[in-house]
Amino acid sequence: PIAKVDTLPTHFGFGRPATAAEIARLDIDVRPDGKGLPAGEGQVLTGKQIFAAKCAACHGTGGVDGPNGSLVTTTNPGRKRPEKTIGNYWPYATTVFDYIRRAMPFSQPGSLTNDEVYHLTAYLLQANGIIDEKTVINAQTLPRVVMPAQKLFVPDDRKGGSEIK
Amino acid sequence: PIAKVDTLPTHFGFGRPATAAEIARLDIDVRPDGKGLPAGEGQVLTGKQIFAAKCAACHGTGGVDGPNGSLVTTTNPGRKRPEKTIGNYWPYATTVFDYIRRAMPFSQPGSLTNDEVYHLTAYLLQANGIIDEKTVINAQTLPRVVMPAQKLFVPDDRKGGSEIK
Amino acid sequence: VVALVQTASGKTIQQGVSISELLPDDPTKQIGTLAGEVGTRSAFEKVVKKPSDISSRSPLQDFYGIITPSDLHFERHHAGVPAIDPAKHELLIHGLVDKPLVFTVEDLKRFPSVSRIAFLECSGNFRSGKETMSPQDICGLTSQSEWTGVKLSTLFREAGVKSNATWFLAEGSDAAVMTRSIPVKKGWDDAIVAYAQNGEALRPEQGYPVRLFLPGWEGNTSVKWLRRIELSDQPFMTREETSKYTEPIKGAEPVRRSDGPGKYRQFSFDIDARSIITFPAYPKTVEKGWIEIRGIAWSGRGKVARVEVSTDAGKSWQLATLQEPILDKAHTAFRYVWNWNGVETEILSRVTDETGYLQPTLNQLFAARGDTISYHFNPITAWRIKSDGSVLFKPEP
Amino acid sequence: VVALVQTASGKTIQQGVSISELLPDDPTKQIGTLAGEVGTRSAFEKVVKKPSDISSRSPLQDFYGIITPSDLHFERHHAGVPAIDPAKHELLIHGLVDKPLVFTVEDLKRFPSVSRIAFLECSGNFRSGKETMSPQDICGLTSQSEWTGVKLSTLFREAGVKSNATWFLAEGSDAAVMTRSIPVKKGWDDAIVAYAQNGEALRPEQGYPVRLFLPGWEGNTSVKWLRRIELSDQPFMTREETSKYTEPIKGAEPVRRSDGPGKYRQFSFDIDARSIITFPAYPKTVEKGWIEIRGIAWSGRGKVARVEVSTDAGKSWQLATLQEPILDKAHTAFRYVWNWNGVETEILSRVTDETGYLQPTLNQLFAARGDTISYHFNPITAWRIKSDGSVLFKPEP
Ligand code: HEC
Ligand code: HEC
Ligand SMILES: [Ca+2]
Ligand SMILES: [Ca+2]
Ligand SMILES: [Ca+2]
Ligand SMILES: [Ca+2]
Ligand SMILES: [Ca+2]
Ligand SMILES: [Ca+2]
Ligand SMILES: [Co+2]
Ligand SMILES: [Co+2]
Repeated sequence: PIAKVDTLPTHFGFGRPATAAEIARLDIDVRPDGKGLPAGEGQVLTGKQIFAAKCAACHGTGGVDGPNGSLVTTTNPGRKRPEKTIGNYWPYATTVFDYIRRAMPFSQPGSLTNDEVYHLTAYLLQANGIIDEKTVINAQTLPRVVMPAQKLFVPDDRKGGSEIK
Repeated sequence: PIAKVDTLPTHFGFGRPATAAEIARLDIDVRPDGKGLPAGEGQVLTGKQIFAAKCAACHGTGGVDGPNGSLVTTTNPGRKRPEKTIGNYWPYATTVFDYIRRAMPFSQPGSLTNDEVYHLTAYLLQANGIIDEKTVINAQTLPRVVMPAQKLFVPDDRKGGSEIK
Repeated sequence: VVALVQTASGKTIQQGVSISELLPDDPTKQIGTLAGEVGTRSAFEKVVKKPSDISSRSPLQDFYGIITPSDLHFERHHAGVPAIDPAKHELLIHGLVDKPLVFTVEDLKRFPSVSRIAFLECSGNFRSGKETMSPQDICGLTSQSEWTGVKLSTLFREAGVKSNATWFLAEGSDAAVMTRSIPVKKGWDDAIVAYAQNGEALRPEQGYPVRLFLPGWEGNTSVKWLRRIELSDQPFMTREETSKYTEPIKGAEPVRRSDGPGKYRQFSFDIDARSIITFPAYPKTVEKGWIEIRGIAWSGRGKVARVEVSTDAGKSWQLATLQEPILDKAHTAFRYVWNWNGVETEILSRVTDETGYLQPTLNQLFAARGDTISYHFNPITAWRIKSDGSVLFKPEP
Repeated sequence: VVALVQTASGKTIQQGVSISELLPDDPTKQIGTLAGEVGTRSAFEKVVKKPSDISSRSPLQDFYGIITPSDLHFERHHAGVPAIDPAKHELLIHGLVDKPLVFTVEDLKRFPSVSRIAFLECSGNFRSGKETMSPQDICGLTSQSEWTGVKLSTLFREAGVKSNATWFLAEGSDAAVMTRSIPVKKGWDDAIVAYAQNGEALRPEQGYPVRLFLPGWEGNTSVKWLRRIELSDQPFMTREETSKYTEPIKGAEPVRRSDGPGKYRQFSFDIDARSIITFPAYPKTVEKGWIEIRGIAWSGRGKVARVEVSTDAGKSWQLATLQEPILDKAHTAFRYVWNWNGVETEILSRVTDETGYLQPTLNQLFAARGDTISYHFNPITAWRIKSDGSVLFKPEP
């Protein structure tokens, strides 16, 4: 007899259940609604000091014109187009925390404490004119920061076919 | 306008005409009808001496039982099947000349003169009991040698489909 | 000597010596190298990628057919290529699932597998600016492999993805801990958690031991060195999908225009159809007479339907021949045999994909998106054939 | 250190040191290797061919999909791999032609090109004898590449092959000056003079810079390092097509039987259809539960029509799933998902090709050809799954 006998099961039973602890160890992302933000908080002035020590070499004093790109918006009449920075191109403030924590400083990724990341986030938001010097950044306040660039972003609506978009 | 315009020409004009001299330099093959056999001739006894000097180390004294296989047919009751040799498995005598000239001795391929190849061919045919000691092998005589194995070979008649052949 | 020049170390040792000098004058008179465990590349072949620190471009002008040799597949990474012990690497799937699970690489290989030949292209794959650019320089951030892995949908079923999951995060195990948000639909459709490429394990540069592979989508979404998948009811808005891999649409520049039409497009996953002539192309030269114009064409939205070639600077177009197999979301080889009369001209190619999308001109792209060359730029590219047979890229004016 | 262990020299230097020890504990905390000119293979991957002096066998059990990595393509040569300077290599076509011509490699590349993915198999590709044999040991003399070159028919037209030409001689530039006689019809049909493999120049082991490629035919006829083609009105009866690459048909042994039915088949060009399960297979082991049985199937006479798998020692057969693309004269991947209950059994696969040919059993082959395992031996092969999960080849009794 020739017939297709076995069919795919829904569950093969491979892999093992993940424990809460191992999920917590890897689950470092932060969503726009703040999900994923840890305890702790940050101050603009402390952030400014950390930035000068750990970031300015690559991103410039005050976050402007470093060898690895500006993080702070400036108006520079010499450039054809303004450089894209946190102040003018980042739609969500939570992304600042998420990205710095996972990837910066470039040469020592993953080395910052949560508080250091909060401080740096506070500082960069203030330097970009989005919050003032006194705003404390934490799991409650960060998701509420409205970014100037948010309204600039639209989802893709290309669909193939003859239209060039 | 969209259309398939160019079609393939018969001649592209790439490559250059081959001269008779360069064809002659490469055209070393020998066909069963003797086409390709060069001038020169071979004697069994001279071939036997050359064989002992240049071939026996790999193919055995008298062409039997060398580390790289026998060339001469023997009846060895110890073996399940007789070893395949020139005497029992080669359908054309011209192949002996062609192959030795192009590929042997293994470690010095292409080093033999045409006369040496004729001598070796004569010797190997005699050792296999196909010609006698006095037969001279040259472009006229070699194609006329009828090999014992010739009648054993049949062309492929497999054609796919359900038959196992 | 013969054995030596065919090995990698031989190549190094012989540097500066003409390899040709070391070879026998007649290869039929000397026994060659014996069979080995791993084959070699001829020391006469100098085909390489063009690297910066963060990417390297495939030498499209040196390729044949549609498979990219794995060691010449383009590279793009944000913090280098990590060195990963496959015995220690795991993939976590969690978030909106019934049962969070951890898979070893061996676990992943036990599931039903799938293979497909498909391109991978960086959405930043277009550069222009000067005449002396090769296909590699212009758009060498695309390559093609046969990818093998487990369908992500199989893992989704295994973990029990919940019905309210609409996006998932894919996270890499490199020093950038690369992350992208992907609609769950793509996971159910045709996403692959790939562990092999062109018959063997992924190469380190391509995500060894495990990567995500999203057929037809911008390369960055096919997260390499994949360690984690989190199901969510919203996108995560990672840096890569906000500050990077977003592009202006009409009138967007300069940024921070507070009102007006300036916008940036986000989550531009599909790769628009593109073609490029890879021969003749700079730096090669041609002679008067018959020339086979060759190139590749592809679309992130399906199969290539048609490629047209112009040999008169776009005044008229002819259908090129497509080489079978013409696969879904795959580089497809095209060719067009042309008799060049030796007069200076321009040659171009344009692809139409299954959806009817016709590869645009640069000016059409500028008109639709503003005058910045940014992500997802796929213009028709032209090559000037000069009367001396030299071939130059024709960048936009 | 990270960069080091990913390079070939690094592998050598580190021999004896556990690579794992040299790696960072967490790859996300350390910048990886920057982009390079030529990619690497992970130092954790130890996939190699099994060589003798004259051949090396592809590790079929370690492959994924249908493309064979070029440096793991099986090798077979009769006097080693010659080292050839492509600038000095030429192809002569002469004999029964209007105009004998000499082509450089560059000339060949100017002609219209063709690419196809197809297998290449040595007709001597079957070995048996003990239980502890892997797919590589049993039939590792088959591999698959995307081959690119010029159709031989194009060169035939260029030289003007005469109507009385019925055979041609293909001659290699190795120290065996390998020669085979090929019917002219194959040259007009689908023969390729190939210069590329899997996107790049041929590898030296595969005929660099130019080889003949005859889709579906026994590997030896696809003469490597091709230097000469001579058109003729008869075959040349070279040693390879008389003393070698001929096989007994029913009752032939012992040789030199002066009368009776004993015969030897000559010019057995077509590769009969074959399949082999590559997983599970010795030396891998399996666990009770769901197992994806994987393998490859192919035919020299066209496409694979169907593969069936048996998990009960041949008592019943189930249709396997074939992975697209299913190409003409090409390895085709198949798979069959099976729930193993842990009881010892035998698994087998058998292919049917487009012509309706069904892969035979070993006993059917013995019945048709006498009891010698010789060229073109393509029996169904069985794997014993023992209750401890070990997998053993089941050689013929
Ligand atoms: C050794 C150099 C270096 C140091 C030190 C460094 N960075 Fe960076 N930074 C980079 C590079 C390179 C990138 C771009 C990475 C990429 O594109 O993948 C980057 C990108 C960024 C970005 C994203 C910019 C954008 O517009 O997308 C932010 C935010 C950032 N860094 C913040 C920081 C902070 C905060 C620190 C200090 C804690 C820091 N960096 C230290 C090199 C550095
Ligand atoms: C260094 C070893 C060596 C020497 C010396 C050598 N041979 Fe060989 N010979 C071989 C090998 C190895 C083969 C098999 C080659 C192959 O199968 O491709 C062979 C094959 C042959 C064959 C084909 C046998 C068959 O049944 O197909 C002939 C005929 C032959 N040699 C003749 C000669 C002659 C004549 C000489 C001396 C002029 C010679 N050989 C010297 C190693 C040698
Ligand atoms: Ca999370
Ligand atoms: Ca920036
Ligand atoms: Ca001839
Ligand atoms: Ca013999
Ligand atoms: Ca020399
Ligand atoms: Ca360690
Ligand atoms: Co479920
Ligand atoms: Co003609």
